[in-house]
Amino acid sequence: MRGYLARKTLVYGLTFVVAVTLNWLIPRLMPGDPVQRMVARAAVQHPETIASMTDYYERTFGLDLPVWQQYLNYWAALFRGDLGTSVWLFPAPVSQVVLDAVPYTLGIMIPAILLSWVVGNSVGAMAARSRWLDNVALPIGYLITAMPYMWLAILLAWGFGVALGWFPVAGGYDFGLVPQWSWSFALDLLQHWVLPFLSLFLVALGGWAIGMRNLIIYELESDYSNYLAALGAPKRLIRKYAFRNAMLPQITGLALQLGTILGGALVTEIVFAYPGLGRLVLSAIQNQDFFLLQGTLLFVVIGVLLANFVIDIVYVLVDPRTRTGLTGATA
Amino acid sequence: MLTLDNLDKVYKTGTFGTSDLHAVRQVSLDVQRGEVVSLIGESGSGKSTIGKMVLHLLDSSGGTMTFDGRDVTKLGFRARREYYRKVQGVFQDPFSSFNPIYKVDRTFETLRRSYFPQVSGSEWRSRLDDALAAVTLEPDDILGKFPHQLSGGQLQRLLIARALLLDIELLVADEIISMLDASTRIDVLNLLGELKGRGLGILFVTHDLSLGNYVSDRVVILYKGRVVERGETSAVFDDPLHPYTRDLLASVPHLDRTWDEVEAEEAERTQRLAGRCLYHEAVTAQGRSLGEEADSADGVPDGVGLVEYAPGHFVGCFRKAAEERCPAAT
Amino acid sequence: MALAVNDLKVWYRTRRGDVKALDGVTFEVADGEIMGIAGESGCGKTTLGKALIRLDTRMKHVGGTVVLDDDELPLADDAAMRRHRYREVSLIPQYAMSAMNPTRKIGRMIRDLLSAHNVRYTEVLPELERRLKLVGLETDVLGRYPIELSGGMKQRVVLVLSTLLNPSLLIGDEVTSALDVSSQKAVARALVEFRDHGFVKSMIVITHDISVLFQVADTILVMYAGHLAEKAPAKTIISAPLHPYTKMLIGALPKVGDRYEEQQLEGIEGRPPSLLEPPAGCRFRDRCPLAHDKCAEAPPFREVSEGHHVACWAVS
Amino acid sequence: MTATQPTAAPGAEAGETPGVTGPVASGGRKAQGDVRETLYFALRNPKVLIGLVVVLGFLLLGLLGPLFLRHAPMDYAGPPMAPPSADFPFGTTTFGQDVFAQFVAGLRSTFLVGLLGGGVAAVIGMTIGFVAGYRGGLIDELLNMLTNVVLVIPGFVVLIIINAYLGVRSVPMQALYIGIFTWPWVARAVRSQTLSLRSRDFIDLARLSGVGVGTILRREVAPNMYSYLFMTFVLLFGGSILTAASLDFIGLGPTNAMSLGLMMNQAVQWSALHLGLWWWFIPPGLGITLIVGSLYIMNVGLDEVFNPKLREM
Amino acid sequence: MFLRQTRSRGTLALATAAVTGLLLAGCSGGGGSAPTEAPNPYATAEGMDSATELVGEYPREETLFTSGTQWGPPSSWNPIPGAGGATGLGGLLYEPLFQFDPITLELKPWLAEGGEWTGDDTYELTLREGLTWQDGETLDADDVAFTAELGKVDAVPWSNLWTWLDKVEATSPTTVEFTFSDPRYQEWDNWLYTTMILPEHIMGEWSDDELLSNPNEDPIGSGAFKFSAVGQDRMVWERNDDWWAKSELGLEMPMKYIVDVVNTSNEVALGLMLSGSLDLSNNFLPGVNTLADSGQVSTYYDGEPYMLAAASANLIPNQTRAPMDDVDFRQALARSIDVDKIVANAYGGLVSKAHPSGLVPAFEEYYDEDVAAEHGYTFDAEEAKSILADAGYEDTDGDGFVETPDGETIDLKLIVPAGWTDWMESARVIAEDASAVGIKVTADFPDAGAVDDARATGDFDLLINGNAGISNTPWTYYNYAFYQPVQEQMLAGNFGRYEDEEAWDLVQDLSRTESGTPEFSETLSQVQEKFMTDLPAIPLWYNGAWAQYNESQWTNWPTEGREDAYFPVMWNGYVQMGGLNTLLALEPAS
Repeated sequence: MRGYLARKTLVYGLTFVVAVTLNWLIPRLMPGDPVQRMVARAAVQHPETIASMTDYYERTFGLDLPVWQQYLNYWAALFRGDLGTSVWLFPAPVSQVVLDAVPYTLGIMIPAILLSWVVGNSVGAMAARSRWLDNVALPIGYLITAMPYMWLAILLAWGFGVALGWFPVAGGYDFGLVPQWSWSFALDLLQHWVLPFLSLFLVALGGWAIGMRNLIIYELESDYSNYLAALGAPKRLIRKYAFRNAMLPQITGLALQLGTILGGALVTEIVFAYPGLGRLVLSAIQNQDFFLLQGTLLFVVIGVLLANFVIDIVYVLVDPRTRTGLTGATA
Repeated sequence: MLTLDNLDKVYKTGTFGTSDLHAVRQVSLDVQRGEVVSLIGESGSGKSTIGKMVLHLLDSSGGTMTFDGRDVTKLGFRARREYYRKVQGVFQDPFSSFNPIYKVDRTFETLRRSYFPQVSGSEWRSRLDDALAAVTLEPDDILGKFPHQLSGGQLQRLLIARALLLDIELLVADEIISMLDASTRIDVLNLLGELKGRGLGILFVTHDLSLGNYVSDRVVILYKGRVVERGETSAVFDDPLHPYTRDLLASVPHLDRTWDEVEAEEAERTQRLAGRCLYHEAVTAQGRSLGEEADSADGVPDGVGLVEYAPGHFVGCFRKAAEERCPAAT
Repeated sequence: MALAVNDLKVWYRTRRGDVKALDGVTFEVADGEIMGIAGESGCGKTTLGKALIRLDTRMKHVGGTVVLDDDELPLADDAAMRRHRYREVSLIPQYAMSAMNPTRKIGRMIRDLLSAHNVRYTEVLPELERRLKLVGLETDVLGRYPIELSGGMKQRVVLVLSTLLNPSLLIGDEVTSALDVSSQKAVARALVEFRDHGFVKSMIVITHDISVLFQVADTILVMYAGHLAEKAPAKTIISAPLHPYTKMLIGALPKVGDRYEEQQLEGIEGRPPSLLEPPAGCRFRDRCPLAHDKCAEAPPFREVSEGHHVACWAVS
Repeated sequence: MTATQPTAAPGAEAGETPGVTGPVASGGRKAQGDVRETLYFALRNPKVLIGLVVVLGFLLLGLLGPLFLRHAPMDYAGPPMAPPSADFPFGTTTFGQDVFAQFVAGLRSTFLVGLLGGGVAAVIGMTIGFVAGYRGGLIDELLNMLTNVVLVIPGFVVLIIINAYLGVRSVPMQALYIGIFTWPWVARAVRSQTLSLRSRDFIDLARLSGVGVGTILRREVAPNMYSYLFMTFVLLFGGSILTAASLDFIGLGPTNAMSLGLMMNQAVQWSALHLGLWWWFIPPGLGITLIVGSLYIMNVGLDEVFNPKLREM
Repeated sequence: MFLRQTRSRGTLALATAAVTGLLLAGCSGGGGSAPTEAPNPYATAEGMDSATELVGEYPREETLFTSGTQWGPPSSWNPIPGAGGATGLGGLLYEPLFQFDPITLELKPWLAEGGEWTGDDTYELTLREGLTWQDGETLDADDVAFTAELGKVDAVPWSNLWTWLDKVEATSPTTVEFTFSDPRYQEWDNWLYTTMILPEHIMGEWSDDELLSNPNEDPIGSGAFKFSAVGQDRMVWERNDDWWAKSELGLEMPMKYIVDVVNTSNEVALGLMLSGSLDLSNNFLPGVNTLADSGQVSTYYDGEPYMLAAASANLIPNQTRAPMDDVDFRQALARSIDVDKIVANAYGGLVSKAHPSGLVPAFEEYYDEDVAAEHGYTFDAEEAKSILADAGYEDTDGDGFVETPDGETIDLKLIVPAGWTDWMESARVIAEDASAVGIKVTADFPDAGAVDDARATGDFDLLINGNAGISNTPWTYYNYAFYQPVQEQMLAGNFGRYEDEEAWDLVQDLSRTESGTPEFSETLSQVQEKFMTDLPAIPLWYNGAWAQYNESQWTNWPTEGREDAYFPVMWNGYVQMGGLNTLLALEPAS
């Protein structure tokens, strides 16, 4: 187990360094200059004003130092939780901007991921049981999985939002509300949350169901299932075992899918103008806010890494094979 | 012809090879032309690893290998190609030895492309016929078929024919019959005997003592990567010295004697050897000192090899594992 | 009479047609008998073993009956068969190494399995522990995962587990094939011991290794191409085989001490016929040195002497 | 890992799970050489057939469609905001552009992105997988590490950033970027398949025939995985299309080409939802869904063809 | 995370986030454990007794919902940097000395009671009595002087004031005297209504760096609204019931709250508009013409162009590159473009074609139609072709496109920011039209930032720009068009890098001339002629002062022909140009 976790930690550490470095590097390789953006925004014309503003913003963004020092500073600042200053939302610190948006994204992502995983796996397990269900659920599952996130989101927005008017199609909560602890506010939050959540949930659902169905079929064909059957174990027990074992790759799959679902969340948020990270990313792009984009990416990477790590720990807890040192002999 | 001297194999395992797995330790043996040497051991004894090292499918970690006096321990790609002209192998699973998506002919074609690009089609065909005849296969029954259309015995013989297309001097036969049906096994074994008669040296790797006994001139008994006993086949089988060899022989299911009968027969010898280590006795008899080798904490230390107990019959220390003491040490 | 198999036919469905893997076999296994089944690969021995406990999805029961302890087994009815499994017929599978759920502790798996048969784990536990000790295992294996055990240990756990409810019939399918000679010996002896202790009433041991059968079996049944060739007490089969196939088979096995230089053994030329459309008559006749016209007719499997059955026209 | 890519990937992680199983995993030693048998089953598998027909149908429409169209996709061809009619089967946009013409043009980009993106990912993934699986040792460790690192980085976010920063907006470039970030799971899967193949004796025999590594991979290893590689490519193809659609939708699509994602982007930007121009945003999404969905379903079918166990289900 | 009242409370926000996360996850048990007494979001604002009645929402009938002004979460309430601040910062919270009405073109005293040139070089400004800051402090002449003097810090956007201002002095609590070294009347007027007067007692304590970077999260202004709350997607202003104008001018804001919704996209705004959640949208809403026609929303004009014009969109040819440096080529290019097609298709008639002078319709009275008739261009493909031919542009290689007289291939890229859909669409039309007369132009859509860079550094062939908006004087537009000197980076004007000292002298003369004088008109005519003959920029159409109203809650929106119609725009810089007056005039619907 220690070996397994050590290995994983090494991968995560490496990923983190790579991600941070990439993150730091990319904007510096790109055309475009945040300082110029800031100065241009003020639409000043006089050379002295331009010079002194340029100078000021360069200092603010730490771009006046040698490159290697910028890199080191970047790391140092990172560990202080300082992701720099946003260009677009100057002078808001990037970390604050990101933290403000994170709860919305987590709010749709976590339930969507967990619920789709749980429900998808159950549906998949059921589909593996019945030929009829299999024939119905499988094509539907594949079609849902094949839907572009935003298209499903658009359809939901159009159908339930514009046409039926059941749910709002923009924002995190009604613009007329003051956030507070009340049922009406919670209800409103929920109303705004439903459609983005649903579009994410549905697309992910299909994938899990299909994965589970295939896995269960394989598990049911496995030696231990055959043995149990030969010893007269009821189908229920065999399925239970198969399900249990099929869960393991699905847990790994969950870690692998995080990135994908996150991508979906970003797109979905854009459709529903949900004030989460997705919209932030888009705005950062549109406003050439390198620092914000960097910060958001970094935050996302850290989030995914953490989630992966949690999943790994869960995996270690449920799969005894990772806990014993007996794997890996070659001869 | 082929001589292994203190050959070692260490596998790196764990993250970035942080731990070692010593698969083969200090193995020394030789194979001469026109003889079959059987390498006998249970799974994990390192017998196949040795076979693969001889075939350069695995790199050795220590020791040397010579072929006709030339050091072949390390070979580059080109040198290896030349080496393969003289040394070839046949493996355990005949089905896995053929790429299932191609007809069996392709195995020969690969060889031809690689070694005989100049040979004309008809010339090649006649060589092929000769090789097939040598393994008693009718070309028409075989060529143009997919592997799954042939029997394991046929496939194994095909593979031997493939080796014969090159003018090989040494054949490494790695468990070549363990996956065959009893009815065809013997034919393949007989073929080995025949090849031996033509002057080929054969390193026959097997876990089956009765099969080893049947064809081989000399046997090498391996235990956990180490040679524990080696000598003329009859000497080893009739008078096994090492306790492991004796255990092994006693476990073989015979067709004419039950295990109980075998154990009864062996009881006397077991009695005679109780509490002794012939290795140490022989070493002392030769006037050499024992050193610490018998008490070393981690099993038999490296450098403790075999001793010639009787002419041509070598034996190692009786101590089998770290936790087991050498009976002579007490 | 523990087991009576009568004209059992079990075929495999394939796209090319039915493979008549088991094409009418009739035999009996007595109480307390260990019967070995030997034969080349594809002779139907594994099909027979499977047929007696659980048909897989591609197998179909074409005809014949199996009576165990006076009960006819509903082979084709998977649900009805469930009642008989484990308590009456049990199995040590070919794949014993992977027969246990890798993510369940062994004890837990046994507990689940027992409760599915309405047996309380705690009641059986002392007996379970006793039997584990009998096969040389510590009782703490129950708290371990299969991956933590060696191949031989898993084999023995499966042996104990499969026989825990003292079945009338135990089918051991290639139980020892994957093992080294030393473990092979231990497991084979454990089988005999279990029979001797009465943990199982009778046993069918399927293996391609006749020498192992000779060590453990009371009687040996030789199969060829979906048919029975010969059945006799173990010693008789080895020392005085009647069927030409058996003779050749035994003759092809080198004994320790047989040397190529001294005495060349011979194999059996040719291959068994395809079971998609097996030839009529004796199926061995293409490879048989004694074949004659009569062999175009299927020879009956008849008793030629006490307990010695053979299917060959050449045997009088 | 990629964006909206094969969510079927959990099942497709052949390294750990057998969702997509090649002949290698199914381990049948029979009948793999029998191409005709594969075709026989493939053409009788309704899933494969349906998938193939839909995908080929769209492909043909994309390839041949422009020949029969009267308007270029960007032309102001008709009355603005016209609902579907005989003249404009999919209606027109706010500017009076022919939605059908755009759809047909978009199909081309879609297939191109799938082909290129899937292709790039397949080539990288397979190369790395082959090399890692075959060479083993330190190379394997390093490549594995690389694979895991890329796997953990949320690819879609990186894609967004690369797209945003580099600002090269063409279909081929987009496909290239997508390919660069979607190969890891392929590499993993191919690696494990290669590992299992590597232990086969015929590989050793090829080495004994004096054949080099490259030749062995090309002539011995890869051919055994054709069916698997093909299915992998199918998944990558679909995944690339979805990823590209997402990028296009958030405005990081090609600037001088039409794509289905871009159509949705424009429809939304020009308020098609609120103006009720459903014919503008339904077809592109439906097109993608049908193409990718058919690919997935085809993949299941192929899985059944290549893997007899599933065929029995 | 939701709404910040005054200072940011990070930990509280996170805690809220966590709890909300649970709520969202479908666990509804949290509600009961919430404090029974809802925390009053206004507790920190003083004198808000009435606010305690607020439970949960802004009363619809007392709240105005607006959007279209900001595209990101409000992050700064510092008015000094000139951009990036929350909408309403200038005008609602901080106030200028004057207001400017672009419909009547009048400068109206606001904080100032008046001001006059007491000499050629001196301007005396009189403040109103009774001006107060929202914290109760008096707003006096020292604050005005302080604000002007801030310009002595280089990085403050109005620092160039001090290149022509010599001295500023508060001569009494209500009078300030400005002494100029180089009086620029036009520019001064502009300063008077664009610069917000800042509280010395607060900002006087800031360091130079802070002047730009202090987010000023607890802003104290003098205006009609005070900071109420801010969220990721909204800025909430609350009426300042102690506003000086209440007693001094008898003005009262009809709405208690303004919730300004942060834009995410135009279609979202349209959705909100249609559902009645928005009262005023200052977004460009494609297709709004059909909605206005069907009465779902209202606009300033009943029919085309629906919107007032805010700025001209100009095609900028880069005159450091051939053939754009050739005025004949520019003339031909200008004539090749069918702006009507753009207006009709890309905009659905929401905009109108620009006058050749480039001036917005508000400056209609300044149009010199004679000059326009003689030198102005109109769409005429044939004429474009003949100009090209006369100037020696011929298709020598037979590819359908002309080459330069030197035989060089012409292959121009017109860049427009990706995502600016209306401009992208327009750019396509321009490229097509230009190609039709033989000028090879392709539309290209790099990122907004890349376009900005290209524009600033001069690395482009053609682009579209609309930076010069409506103002108090036509001078701003020509200053934008002709600005000299051409520097390495051009950030505010003359992006085409047109070089002509004569033209620039004319523009500077214009700046130094007082409006309404005959010299002014004369100079202006000369400038216009220069503009039309040299075409440093090609005016195409007018970007609209996008404004659409939903009248279900608030009525009396400005429409064409009404006496008290103002620019209904709340964009930064437009509040003092009519936005505030529009608000004052609103009436509840019920």
